[in-house]
Amino acid sequence: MSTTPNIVLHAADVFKNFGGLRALSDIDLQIEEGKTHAIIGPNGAGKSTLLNVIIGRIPPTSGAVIFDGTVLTGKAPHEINQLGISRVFQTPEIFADLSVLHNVMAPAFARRDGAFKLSMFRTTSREDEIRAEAEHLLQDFGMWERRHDHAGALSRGDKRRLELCMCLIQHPRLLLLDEPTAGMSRHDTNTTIDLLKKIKSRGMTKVIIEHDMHVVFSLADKISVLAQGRIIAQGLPEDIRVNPDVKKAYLGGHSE
Amino acid sequence: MSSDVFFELRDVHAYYGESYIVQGVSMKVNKGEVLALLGRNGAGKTSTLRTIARADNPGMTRGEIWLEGQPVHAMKSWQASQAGIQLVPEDRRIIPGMTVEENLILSQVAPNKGWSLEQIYSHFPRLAERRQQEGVTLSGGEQQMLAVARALAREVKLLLLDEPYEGLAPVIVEEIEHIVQDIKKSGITTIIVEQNAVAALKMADRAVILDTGELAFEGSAAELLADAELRNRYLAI
Amino acid sequence: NEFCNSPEKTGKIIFGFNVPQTGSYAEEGLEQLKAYELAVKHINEGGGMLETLKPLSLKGNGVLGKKVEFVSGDTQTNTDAARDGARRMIERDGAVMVTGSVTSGEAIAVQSLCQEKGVIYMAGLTHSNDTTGKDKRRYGFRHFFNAYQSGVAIAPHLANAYGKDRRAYHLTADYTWGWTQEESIKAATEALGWETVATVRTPLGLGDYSQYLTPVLNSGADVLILNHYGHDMVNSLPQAVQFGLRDRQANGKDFQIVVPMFSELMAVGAGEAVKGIIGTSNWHWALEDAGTQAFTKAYGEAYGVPPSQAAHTGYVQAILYADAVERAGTFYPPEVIKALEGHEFDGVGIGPTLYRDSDHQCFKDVLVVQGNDNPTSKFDVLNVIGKATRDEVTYDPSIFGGELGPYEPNQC
Amino acid sequence: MFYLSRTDRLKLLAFAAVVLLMPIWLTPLGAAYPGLMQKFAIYAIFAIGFNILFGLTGYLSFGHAAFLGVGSYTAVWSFKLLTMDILPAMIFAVILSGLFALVIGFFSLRRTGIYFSILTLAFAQMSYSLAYSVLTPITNGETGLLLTRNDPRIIDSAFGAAHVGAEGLPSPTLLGVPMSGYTGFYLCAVLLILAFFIAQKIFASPFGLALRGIKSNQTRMIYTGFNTKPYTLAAFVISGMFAGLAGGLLAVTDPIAGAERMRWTESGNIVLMTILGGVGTLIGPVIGAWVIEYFENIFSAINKNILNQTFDFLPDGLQNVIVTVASKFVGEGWHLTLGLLFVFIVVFLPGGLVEGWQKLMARFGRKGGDKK
Amino acid sequence: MNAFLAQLLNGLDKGGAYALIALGLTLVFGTLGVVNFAHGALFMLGCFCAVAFRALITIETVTTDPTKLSPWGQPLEIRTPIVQDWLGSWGTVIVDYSVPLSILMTIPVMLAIGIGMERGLIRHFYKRTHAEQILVTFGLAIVIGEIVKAGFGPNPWPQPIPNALRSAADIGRWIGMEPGALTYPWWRMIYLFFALAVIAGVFAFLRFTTFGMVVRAGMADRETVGFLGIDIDKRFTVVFGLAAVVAGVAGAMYTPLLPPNYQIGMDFLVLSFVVVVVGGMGSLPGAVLAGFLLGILQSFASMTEVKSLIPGIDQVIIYLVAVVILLVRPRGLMGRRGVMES
Ligand SMILES: Nc1ncnc2c1ncn2[C@@H]1O[C@H](COP(=O)(O)OP(=O)(O)OP(=O)(O)O)[C@@H](O)[C@H]1O
Ligand SMILES: Nc1ncnc2c1ncn2[C@@H]1O[C@H](COP(=O)(O)OP(=O)(O)OP(=O)(O)O)[C@@H](O)[C@H]1O
Ligand SMILES: [Mg+2]
Ligand SMILES: [Mg+2]
Repeated sequence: MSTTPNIVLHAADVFKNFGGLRALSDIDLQIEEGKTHAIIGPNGAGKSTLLNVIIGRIPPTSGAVIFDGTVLTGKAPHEINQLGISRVFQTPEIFADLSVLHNVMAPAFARRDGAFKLSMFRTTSREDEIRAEAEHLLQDFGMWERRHDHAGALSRGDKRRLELCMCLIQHPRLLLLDEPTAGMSRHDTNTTIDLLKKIKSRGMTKVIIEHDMHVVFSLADKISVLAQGRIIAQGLPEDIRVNPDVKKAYLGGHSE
Repeated sequence: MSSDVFFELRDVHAYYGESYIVQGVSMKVNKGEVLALLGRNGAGKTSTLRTIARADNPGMTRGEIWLEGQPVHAMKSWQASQAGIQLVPEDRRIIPGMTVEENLILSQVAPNKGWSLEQIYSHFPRLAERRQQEGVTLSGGEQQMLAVARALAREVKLLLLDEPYEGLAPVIVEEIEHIVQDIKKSGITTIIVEQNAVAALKMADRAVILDTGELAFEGSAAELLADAELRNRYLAI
Repeated sequence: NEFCNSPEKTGKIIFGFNVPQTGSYAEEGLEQLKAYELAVKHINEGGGMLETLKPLSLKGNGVLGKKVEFVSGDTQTNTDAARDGARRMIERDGAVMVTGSVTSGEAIAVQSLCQEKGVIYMAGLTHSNDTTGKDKRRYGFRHFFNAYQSGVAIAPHLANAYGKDRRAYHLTADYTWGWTQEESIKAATEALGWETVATVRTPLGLGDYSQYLTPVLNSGADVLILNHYGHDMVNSLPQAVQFGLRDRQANGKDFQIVVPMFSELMAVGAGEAVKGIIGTSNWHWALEDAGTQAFTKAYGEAYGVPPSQAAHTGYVQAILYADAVERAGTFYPPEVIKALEGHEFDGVGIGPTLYRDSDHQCFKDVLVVQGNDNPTSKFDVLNVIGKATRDEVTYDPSIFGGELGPYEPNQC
Repeated sequence: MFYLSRTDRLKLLAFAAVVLLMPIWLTPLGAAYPGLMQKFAIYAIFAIGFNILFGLTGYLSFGHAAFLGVGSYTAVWSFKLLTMDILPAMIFAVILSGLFALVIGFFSLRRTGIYFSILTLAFAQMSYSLAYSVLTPITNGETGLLLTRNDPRIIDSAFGAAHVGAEGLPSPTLLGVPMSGYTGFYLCAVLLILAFFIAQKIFASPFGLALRGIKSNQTRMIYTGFNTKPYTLAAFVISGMFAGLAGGLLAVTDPIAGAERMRWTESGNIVLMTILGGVGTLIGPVIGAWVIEYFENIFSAINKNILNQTFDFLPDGLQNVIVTVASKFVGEGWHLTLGLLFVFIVVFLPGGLVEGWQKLMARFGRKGGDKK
Repeated sequence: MNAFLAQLLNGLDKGGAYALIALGLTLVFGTLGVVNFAHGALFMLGCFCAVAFRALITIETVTTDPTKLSPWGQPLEIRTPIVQDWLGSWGTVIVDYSVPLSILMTIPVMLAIGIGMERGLIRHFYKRTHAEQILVTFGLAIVIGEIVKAGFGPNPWPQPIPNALRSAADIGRWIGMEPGALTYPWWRMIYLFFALAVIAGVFAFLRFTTFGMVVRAGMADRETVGFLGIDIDKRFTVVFGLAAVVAGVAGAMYTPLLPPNYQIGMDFLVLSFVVVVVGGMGSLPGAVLAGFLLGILQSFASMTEVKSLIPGIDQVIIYLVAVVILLVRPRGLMGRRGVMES
């Protein structure tokens, strides 16, 4: 590991107002390459909003987001994804009408073919490489048996894992996870933690939002704490765990 | 059937279209008791609660549900609610386009009111502060409070909580835990579904584990907490 | 002599009756269909106009000794459906002649199809100049009168009733028929000395015409001419009356409304508003001549109501075709066409009639009618107030151009 | 490029057989004459194209008849100006309707759901109104655009192709072979099979997957790195081109083009055909098109005479009763039968004929076998 | 100037009619979320309520006079009215005012039809796809149309305006112009005020009672509303019945302006959809606003001055305005987010 960490994503002086509500103010966040960066904070602190600003879902009121030297602000969401940023949403966004397998294959086409390609004379089922990769991922997540089911019929925990597969198959440089294990059983949460650790060893950068401290402390290299739109603390997990402000605003008696 | 059984499921089967989800569940709940309904993802917990609340989906094909001698299985969801079964659904289901207060008023339109608005606001001061805000713009924790409050605004005999802690910050989990404790104290019978089994078992008198739509365990909460084998197999804790 | 659906080959004589049975013009279409059925009956068994048509070759035993059969179809008042229907009759059912229509669009579309197929088409109700003008065909024949003739016929009666110093405002349905009628009426009225204040085009099938009626009020016009047909007229005329146009004074005269072309069914649909309105008509059941009486009697006996002009024209066309075959002694279309071309006949209502060879248009007197002020029954909505003679409404065929095409039949 | 999966290959073969054998199996149904079989093939092409947009992307266009109309007008103009050969006519029909679809699609696709539907409806109705009135010099208004003998036909006259219709009107040809009657039908049939093949390819392709993704969850598509605009626009243009081809073929088999073809009722008709057969299934729209065309052409032509002949074997009284009742549902009453058919099909076969049928079979299968 | 005022007045009147016709559709389409292609048929049924009412009160006994023959040789019929005979001069008044009085019949009949339709068919389609809703309601519209055709025939049935209201009002005189400078038919003005009254009534009902709130909530999330003990099905039935009544009275009162036949509904169907969508899905005020806007613009576009500037504009104005509004405002004039956007 080099001594000067490479900053892959930089949110610089980001403000976001919803009408009168200040959802984000003066956010300055730097994400180091290859690290897992957790963002925690009370409900309504602005965590999801921050991710939305990064992926271009909502424009910031002021400030900018820079990804690997490219200014993301003003770019369309699909362009931002094409640069290598994928996101898991807080409420699962999957293709409910498609089979589980196709759910995972579709993002792989976006990665390979770019934002648009009129590939009307190729055949999906003959894209062996992509298919194999998708099946492999599903196997890792224990969903291979259900690959031909409609994704809409999955339970909520399964939907979350499916969405994670859809992001992972894109090999993003930066993966944004908004409560990836919410509603997952303890067993599946543990599997997911293992998987996310495995990816980390492959050098993918991750930003993770979680309320489950077990997950946060198992995965995070660094933690930022957001409250009322501001970063109130930032640092290594051990420091955050004992930070009195954080305890009061967020952890309560649950710091375990 | 013994007369002190307050609520009972007898061999309940339910389908989502063609797929068979609830596969013959039977259980009994006594008055004033808190029952934890546990199980892995996709085990059918939500489906069971929705069957009890008489949602159209999953469709119940066989079995009986009795609440204080009333045949709940013959009811529609609105009749079940009027009979005192209140569901706090898993994604909270705050009605979009309506304020907090409108959401509460709405739950008092149909007969058998529970708490008055004043009572609710004194228990949930946060909701009182935000009564004119649109419900769906509340943060996750506040939405959860609203969902619980909405159930309490109706007469509750049996409260069904589906993952009430999901997505909530630890401080708020504590807060909701207090509310559930209060509810328990007031003698309302509750079935709680929760992934956070430890938290659920802390409060529960008894526990039931579902596995692929069938009952895998039934017993006291303490028994379950003590049995490492079971815990490991079904709950991974 | 090979030709399409030769009865010698098919062993049957099939007439194809292609009329709207659904949609806006269903009433007219269904009446026409009833008249056709009656015509088949009379051709096969005698009666009706077979007793009055002169000269007559039909013997009341079918055509060339063989009974006539028929098939029917629904044009939905839509050119595509009309052509589909005609193709079915020709390709599947073996029709040797196709007839029927309630709008010019249908008539022209089917007529051109029949030319391609080498099957004779006897047009039903079609009033556009184009049918026997720009779009005329060797295999198409029209008994009905046209917009030009309406103009010529109505003009003197307008002058008579409303004077020669009038200012007219035209509302015209914005499609080919409307334009030809507007042009014909405008020419005829301007020849009288009338001035045309404005000609305004209205969308077809509009329903509510109020936005076109308000400007009429202060336009300085004292006559409103509605070049609308069917439902357009059924809607626009009562609305015009409601706008108080007929209670109004303009230029020191009583304001008047004219509907150059209307039919009994439209008059019924327009209700009270039609009282006193002057227009033209191809035929009317209350005429006194023997042909009319024979037909009205037969139709009334069969269906309990008097026939409309749509029914009449269809009936006559079917009889005329059958008679032409009988005279030609063959179904071979070129011979039948020649038997019809230049044929002079009488006894089908209205008076002596010529099927002109140069454009296949019939020439006969044209009726001028007026909405009945005191109808004694619900059928009694129109009064015949006069006629234009055949000579007056005869014109030079070259003014509308067009080309008839060859006699030789295509093989279908 | 020509690869198909085994099941798809079988389906294509079966489909081709069904289409090419129409003259045989339609005979007992009274529909085996060129005019109607051509319509069967043409409207099936139209419906297949429509389904590529509606079935795959979920965008419900209520103005597709406009492209049908443009295709027809273009083909007739090609006959009038250039040549009676159908190749240029069809190529121009497809290209022009594609361009027209590009423009309309570009604007309409800025909106989704019902807003999109109404935008397409509005564009098509404007086209219809203008074609009926102001654009009469191009469209010949109500009468419809017809061929005349003195059309320029510059290519034909340059080659001195006097043999084509020396007497009367020339008729469309393919390299000198006249395209009327059965030849016309086989031309349409071959193109229908081709259209079906293309639809199969699209359904099975990554492009088709992307379109289905758009229907299922547009948000996910965007954040997955797809640019949904060009995808939907491509689907819109492709389906517009299918419609243009269908319109061109209408003019090839019967050289007239009328404004009625662009009216909303026609657009509605194609929507009904597709839904009736089954949205998003390959064969559904084809079957829907056939059913509706059949009703329109055959049921409407049944009159009392024919009924009397059919039920002649019954005793007189009974015959009268049956004929009287039956006549309410055929002839002028064919609309009633069609309306009832619509209602019964959605009520008893949700998802349209094809899907509903599959579900029904599956249900019997499940009843027959045991529950798992 | 007069021409301008006259067209403005006309536009208002037209707009009122559009708004009223669209109002019934928004209730079903914008509120219940059913793509109701049978709405036009409901309007048409309303028209025929007026026709039937008049037919009932002018019912006649038929005797024959054998001394007089019709041209086809049947004895001539002599008809004597029944109801008028019983009621004497009142009978004449009732017949004269048959159209407005027919409302009394239209309301219960349409309510029954609406409720029957909802219970029998529509209810099962709330959760089905829009495509299936289109097919079933379109089928229903055809069936209703054919039934009316079987009963009343395909020709239009003109309905008279009461004698006293038959002429045009001299509005110009009221505001100090010379007589006859600005006139407008009485009946059209009555229709405008009738429309405004009905619209206001419906608004009041939905705004100032919890009923409206419950229905809005039920539209947003049927299931949850059921969990709150509310029988939303019953409320939806009421809304549908209300929509049928609104469509029906809109039709009945419209008959003097447009003689109805069995197809009249189809002509209004497309227009009502355009009005509702331009107004914005789920917004009642939006639909009313769009109705007036389209009515007024249509009136102005038909002025010769405008037409000579842009040929054919009057043919396409409604659709052109729809396109422009929908392109500028994503959800029409006042549409709610998420209603029928996918
Ligand atoms: N589109 C919006 N319009 C108005 N307010 C919004 C909008 N989106 C978010 N907010 C508000 O912004 C604040 C931050 O919301 P955000 O979703 O980012 O919270 P969060 O930190 O992700 O909370 P949770 O942990 O509950 O998901 C909240 O108060 C929310 O109500
Ligand atoms: N709408 C639906 N249609 C078809 N199948 C469904 C539907 N909803 C759920 N299922 C299936 O039913 C099974 C049980 O689902 P349910 O939501 O009851 O599980 P759960 O125990 O609540 O799981 P979780 O903890 O993930 O919420 C799952 O296999 C799921 O795939
Ligand atoms: Mg969040
Ligand atoms: Mg669940």
